[in-house]
Amino acid sequence: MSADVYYGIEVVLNGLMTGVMYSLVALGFVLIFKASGVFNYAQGVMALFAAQSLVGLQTGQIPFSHLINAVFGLEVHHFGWTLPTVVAIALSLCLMVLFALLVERLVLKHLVNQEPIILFMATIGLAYFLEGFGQLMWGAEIKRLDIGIPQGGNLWIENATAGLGGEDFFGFYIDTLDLYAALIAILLVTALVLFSQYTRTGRALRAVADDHQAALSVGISLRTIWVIVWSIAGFVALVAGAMWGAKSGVQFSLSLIALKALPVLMLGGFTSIPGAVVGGLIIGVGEKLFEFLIGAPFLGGATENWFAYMLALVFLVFRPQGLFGEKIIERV
Amino acid sequence: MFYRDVGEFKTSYRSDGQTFPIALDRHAYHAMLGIAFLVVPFLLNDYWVKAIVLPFLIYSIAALGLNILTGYCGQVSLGSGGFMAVGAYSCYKFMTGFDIYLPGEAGEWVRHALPPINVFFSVLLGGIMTALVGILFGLPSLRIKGFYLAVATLAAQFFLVWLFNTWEWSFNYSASGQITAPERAVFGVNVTGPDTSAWATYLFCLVFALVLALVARNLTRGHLGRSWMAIRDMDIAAEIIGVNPLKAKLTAFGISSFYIGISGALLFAVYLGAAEVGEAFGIQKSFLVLFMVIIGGLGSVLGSFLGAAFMVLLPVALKNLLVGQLGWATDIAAHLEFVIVGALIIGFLILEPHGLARLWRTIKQKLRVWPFPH
Amino acid sequence: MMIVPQWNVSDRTSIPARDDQRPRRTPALTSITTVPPELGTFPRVVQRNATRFAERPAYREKAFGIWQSWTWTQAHEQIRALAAGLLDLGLMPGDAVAIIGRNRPPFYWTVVAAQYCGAIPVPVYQDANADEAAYVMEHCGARFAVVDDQEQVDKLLEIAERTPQLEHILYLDARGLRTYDHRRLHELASVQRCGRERLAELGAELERRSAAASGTDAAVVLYTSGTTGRPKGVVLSHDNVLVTAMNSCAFDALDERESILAYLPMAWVGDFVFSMAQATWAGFCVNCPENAGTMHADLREIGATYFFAPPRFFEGLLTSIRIRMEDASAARRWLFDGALRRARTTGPALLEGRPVGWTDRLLHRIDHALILAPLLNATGLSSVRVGYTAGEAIGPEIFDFYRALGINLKQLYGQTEACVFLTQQPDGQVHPDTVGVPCTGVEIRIDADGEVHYRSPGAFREYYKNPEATAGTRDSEGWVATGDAGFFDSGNGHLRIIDRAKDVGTLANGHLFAPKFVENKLKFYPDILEAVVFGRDRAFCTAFVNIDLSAVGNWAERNNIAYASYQELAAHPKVCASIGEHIEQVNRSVAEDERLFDCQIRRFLVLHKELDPDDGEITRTGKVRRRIVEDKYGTLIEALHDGSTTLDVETEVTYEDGRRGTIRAVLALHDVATVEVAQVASDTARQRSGAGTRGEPA
Amino acid sequence: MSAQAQAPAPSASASEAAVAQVPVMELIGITLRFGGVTAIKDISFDIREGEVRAIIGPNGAGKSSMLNVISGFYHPQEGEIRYRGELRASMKPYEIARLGVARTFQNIALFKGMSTLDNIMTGRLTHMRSGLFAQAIWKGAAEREEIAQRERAERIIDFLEIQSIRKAPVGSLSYGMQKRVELGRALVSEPSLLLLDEPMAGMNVEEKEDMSRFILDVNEEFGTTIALIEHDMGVVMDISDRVVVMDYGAKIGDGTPDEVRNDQAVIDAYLGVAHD
Repeated sequence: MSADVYYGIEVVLNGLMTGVMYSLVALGFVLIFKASGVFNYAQGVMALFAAQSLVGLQTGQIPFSHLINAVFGLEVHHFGWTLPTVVAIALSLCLMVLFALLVERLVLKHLVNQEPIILFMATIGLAYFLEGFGQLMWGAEIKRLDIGIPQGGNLWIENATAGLGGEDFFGFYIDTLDLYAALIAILLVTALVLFSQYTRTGRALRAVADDHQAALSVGISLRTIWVIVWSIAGFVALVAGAMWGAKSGVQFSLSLIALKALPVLMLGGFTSIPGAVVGGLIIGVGEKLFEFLIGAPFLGGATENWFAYMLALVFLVFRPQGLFGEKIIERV
Repeated sequence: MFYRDVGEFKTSYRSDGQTFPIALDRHAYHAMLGIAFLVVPFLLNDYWVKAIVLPFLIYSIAALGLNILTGYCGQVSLGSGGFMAVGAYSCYKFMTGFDIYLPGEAGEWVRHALPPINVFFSVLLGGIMTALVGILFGLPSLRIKGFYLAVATLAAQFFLVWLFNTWEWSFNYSASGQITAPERAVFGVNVTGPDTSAWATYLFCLVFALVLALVARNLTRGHLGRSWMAIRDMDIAAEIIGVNPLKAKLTAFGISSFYIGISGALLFAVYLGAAEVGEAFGIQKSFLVLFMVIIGGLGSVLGSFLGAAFMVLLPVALKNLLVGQLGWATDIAAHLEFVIVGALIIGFLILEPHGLARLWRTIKQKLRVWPFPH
Repeated sequence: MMIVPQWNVSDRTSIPARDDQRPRRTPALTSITTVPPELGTFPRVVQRNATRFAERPAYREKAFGIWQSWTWTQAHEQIRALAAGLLDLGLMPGDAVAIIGRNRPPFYWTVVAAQYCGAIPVPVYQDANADEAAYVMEHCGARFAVVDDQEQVDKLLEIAERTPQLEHILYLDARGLRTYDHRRLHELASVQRCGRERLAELGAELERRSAAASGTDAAVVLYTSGTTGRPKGVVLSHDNVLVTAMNSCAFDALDERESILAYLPMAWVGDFVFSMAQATWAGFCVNCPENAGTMHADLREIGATYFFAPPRFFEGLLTSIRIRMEDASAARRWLFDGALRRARTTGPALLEGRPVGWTDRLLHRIDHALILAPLLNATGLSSVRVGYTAGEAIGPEIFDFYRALGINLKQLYGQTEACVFLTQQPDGQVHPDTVGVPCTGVEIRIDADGEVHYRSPGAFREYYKNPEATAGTRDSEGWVATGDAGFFDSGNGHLRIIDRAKDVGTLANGHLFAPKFVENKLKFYPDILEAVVFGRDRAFCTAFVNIDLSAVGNWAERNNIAYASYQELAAHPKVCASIGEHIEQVNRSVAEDERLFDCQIRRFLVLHKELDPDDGEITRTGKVRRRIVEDKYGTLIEALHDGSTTLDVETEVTYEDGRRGTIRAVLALHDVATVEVAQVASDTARQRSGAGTRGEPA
Repeated sequence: MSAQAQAPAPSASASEAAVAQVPVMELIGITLRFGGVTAIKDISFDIREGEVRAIIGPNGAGKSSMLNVISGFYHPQEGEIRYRGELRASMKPYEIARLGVARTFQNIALFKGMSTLDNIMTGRLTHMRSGLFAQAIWKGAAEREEIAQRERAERIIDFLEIQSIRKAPVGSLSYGMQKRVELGRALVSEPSLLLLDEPMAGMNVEEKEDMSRFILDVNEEFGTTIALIEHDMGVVMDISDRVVVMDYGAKIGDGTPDEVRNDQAVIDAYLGVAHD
């Protein structure tokens, strides 16, 4: 077999890695959408915010330092201490839960039984808010995030696979971080799936999707459920943010992973957890392969930006209900 | 309070169906037109035009367009930015002229140089090109509904932006990858390029905005508009009473894109002068326009203008306040702006989900029943 | 639908006169008693309009969402077409043409079309039940009936055997009539169509008939639904109606620019005179509402400049205004009340051209811009130039309210037999308690027992097929008895109607006794539904009171007073106390009256049951049957006069389902303070004789 | 009132049906399945010119599915539908609407965002011709057309006595009124076949009386052929000329109200079921 094939395989492997990340973010969407019918555009910004908070707490940044300086003409920036990663993660998690609480109190509660589009718009507003807020709180500059996961090509794999495709194949180049990310993501996804399948709360969440009465009959108030799902979404965002941030720095572009998750949703269906997982993998692999085979050589590259969408679009035209969505019978 | 509508009776359906059935409104409207055309041009200075008036007019057109699609036909679109890009780039090509190939006698392709076209028509053609693209991307709407469609339109957004990034021909192979509006005149008066006078650019955009607003009103009051709204309110019932969904949705997409294309063309040619697709027509634009429509009021021509005004004025006001008055660093101001805009949008959706237009209608109603509370 | 004033049962009140001694304007008695012969009949006047006001609007009807309009030329054409059509169906001179339906242009055309053919139009109340309709149809012997829709057609078919002479039924609305036997049924439009086709040959006949017609011919027969006995058909000649129209239009300077909303039943003389006679004479536009439900909206749209409504309308409107202001913010209310308070003084002054200080003027300007004009606009009365109310007593504060808003609301007094107009208030001389001065050409005489008589060019020709009734009402010199008692106010010389003549009497001490006069004052209080005053030939006056359950119940809730039944609430001491206060106030105002001061109420009781038509105590139209009440509650009346304080009663009642039962109650009888008036009966007598016959032509 | 209105009508339209035996629509051996479930089992009947044809049956008997088949919203797996003689290919719903088949819906399907008038105007869409540019300019062709259609709509508004709610948003109307507006929307398209899906569901007695009066008047005034489904047996029997009775997806009776009333199978199957 020629080297190209192996490079192809390498691409697929990398695609799978990214795919898992996509699935992770997509899950955040699905959970919220299932439980509250809200299409949470802010998911990506939440990831960004989570990552920012993580860095900030880790490095002992003073929140709102810029603002404070601007208002009181001070020059404060750091507390001068740093926190161990685990603590920082824990704290940022609390932050995300708090955020979830506030969202429910201040936004969702007032928007019950509005049309979906309105709720969607609200989350866009939320995204705006959180983006500005995050930058006010932690500053807008690009930050390095180190959560103690080694970065760079994994030599062991590289050596182990070197020469498979003849002498001009130097073995699979796979970033260790991606490996870890993938592992964590897989764990998380499984956890979430188990959670929503086998715990009472999880069942409640799924019940809400079908109808609210059912949920109530399980004995959990709608509002609690919302807080829960938003917290989970926050948690997912934190993980995703941490991974992505560690990989390519904490910066605005991080919030765009939300946009990456959208086609995944279309593909998998807004309400299907397995759909999110499979869809993520398909998209991940698909866009990498497309770039490798067609994008880069013929279309001047950077096709990842849109390929996922085109794929989903074309797919939907033939199967409007998505991969795992059940067939829609129209009644009058 | 100001309304004295006793004795205003209609003896024909024509007068009953007019846009402003109440005389007072009619007069107010005409007065505004008079001011807009005869007074404002003399008061304008560059700052006002650049900071407020032009963006207001241009975004109003975009908002009108999106409102036709989303507000009247119920098809949510997040692709406005991309469509504006199409308008801008095709307008640019028409302004600068390009080669077209037509089959010659012997069937071989013969190259003809298409000369630059007057900016007015370039803008129109830009709109038409966008309409075609819009229809193309509207096709999936026949199968895909609701959010799926909303997300699907993002495909257009990203694809088009990518396209104009990578396709050198579209920006005439300029090294910067930017497109720059050449100097063009209408009736001998510059409306694009480096040295334009405030009033000229203003009137140029005003004419577009006004005519397009009238057309929008006419389209939405007629049977086309009704078939759109029928689809919006209950597509199945609409089809059963005889609305052809294909026709309805595609016309909506086409016309909507036409508007958005024109606004994109104007934005680039008259307002920005030079544009790079990434930051000029990115997804943020899509959301901006969507905000305008939602905040202005879905399914309302007036709302499109109100929404545009709101979203244009808000940042300007904030900037003036924070940077101008409080003297903060611009970046902090920018962040704060994000926070405030976001909060305002949420607040708005909570307080008046039907937008400024509804607010306006309510106020009007209150004035009509004054002194009674309701 | 609105209750129509019954002219010949006008329960007039008189409220103390403002003692302004301004020189009173004697009405212009240009004693024109005939119209120029070339305008001697309706058809001729319409003809004139068709040329003179050719393109001006004659009729409008709100239909299919817009105001369908007809110019005078078009209206004339329609009328001729219809006339020819009727002719073609064999309508003969002298035939009666019954018209049954809500106000719609084609019906007004029918009136003139019938007259064109020398026939007599007879409008019939469209809400009359089959039996009433049957009586009228029988009595007038109509060969033709023009009706609205299936409902009316069905009604006529129902009574077919009682009206053998009825040959043709024309209907406007074909809805639901397709399958009916069409030998006798015709759609009005199709009758007009064939009229148009045959106009060529029938034209001559039409002209002949309209030429033959004279002013003394009957223009219309209007049936007055009397409270006693069968309705009487009042025959009004062209002269009667047109002269009245001519004079009354001149009186208020009505011309072709007016517009009026025709919403009161066509069978009622008021509508005939306002929407037919005056409109045709002056050539102004008659607007017909879409249906009863949309009357008020249509009034707003049209913005009538000349408007008549019975007091109930204005009461209802005012109530709805008050209710709508209920939940207004405090600030808004403050503005509103302030504006109205100021307007109460300034508004009428400006209306009557009295001098007003510049500050008041300024304030009024502001109030007008902020409150009054918008309010008027909301009520739809803002373009009313001349407004009339009549038929019943109107509460002074209600009357003043509209005057304050700047509506030139006036009162008039009249009856069917007189083509309405007997007296009316000239601009600038408006009092809530009078009915104005004699109309142009009308002579009023008040005879010894206080009954109002009149002689007028508008006085009816006769009661249709009822000579003895005619003789009974009109004496040899042509004086017609109104059946109402009244007198000329010595202050301003306006006529004041106090009661039905037969109810007016004297107390034991010979002082004048007019129960209705007091009862009306009482009924102006919202929590008094009905009051019956006794005193004829007795030492003093006493009263029965019915409380208004809704009003008092409302009050009880607010003061958390629990009650199980009407009886219990009526017996509640607090209720009785407040009623007592009302009566005291009334007494005070009665005391001020120069002639009725002794009608003050010394003792009263609150009845334990509502006076009920099922028990025959009041008529279906809500008028007290005095005699019956006196018989039924004789013991109570006695008790009131013999001074006992409580009384144990047992009354027989009829429930809605017809069952009979009795209710027992212990009634408390209450005394009320009265105002002593140092005045002797003689001066009342003097004034009465002094009232003489004002307003006779010199 | 309505009593008087009804009196002459049924006999009349019945006689019409008697003379005009021409079937507007014939359904032959219709069978409809959803996945495994068979909603309609091999049903055949016809609808004749100018008659009021009722399809009754207890809830879940397949009435609605039947109506959806007639209106072309569902496509049966077996059987054929003949419309005015020729075989009806499976068309899109809007194409069928253009053939002159209009319908109302069991749970009202009005356009909530529009006024009564606009809703009724949508019923005229199939008659609207003016093109895009004409409408953009409005003055001229488009306006003339609009006015012409408005006149039609107003006739219907007048016919259904809903003048007072002409400009009111339909969302604010009472249930009965909404039903009436929906009838108007179907009526204004001047259908040759009018399908009513439980026109009296959830109405009080007066509303039912009004509605049946309107149905009869429509049938009489415009000679419209009407097919309606209803589970309230009483009303249907008064207003319809012929009745099909369905139970569990099968046809168990067909004939004049009297015939059906006395049909043993119907009595067992239908009246056996407590009719709700």
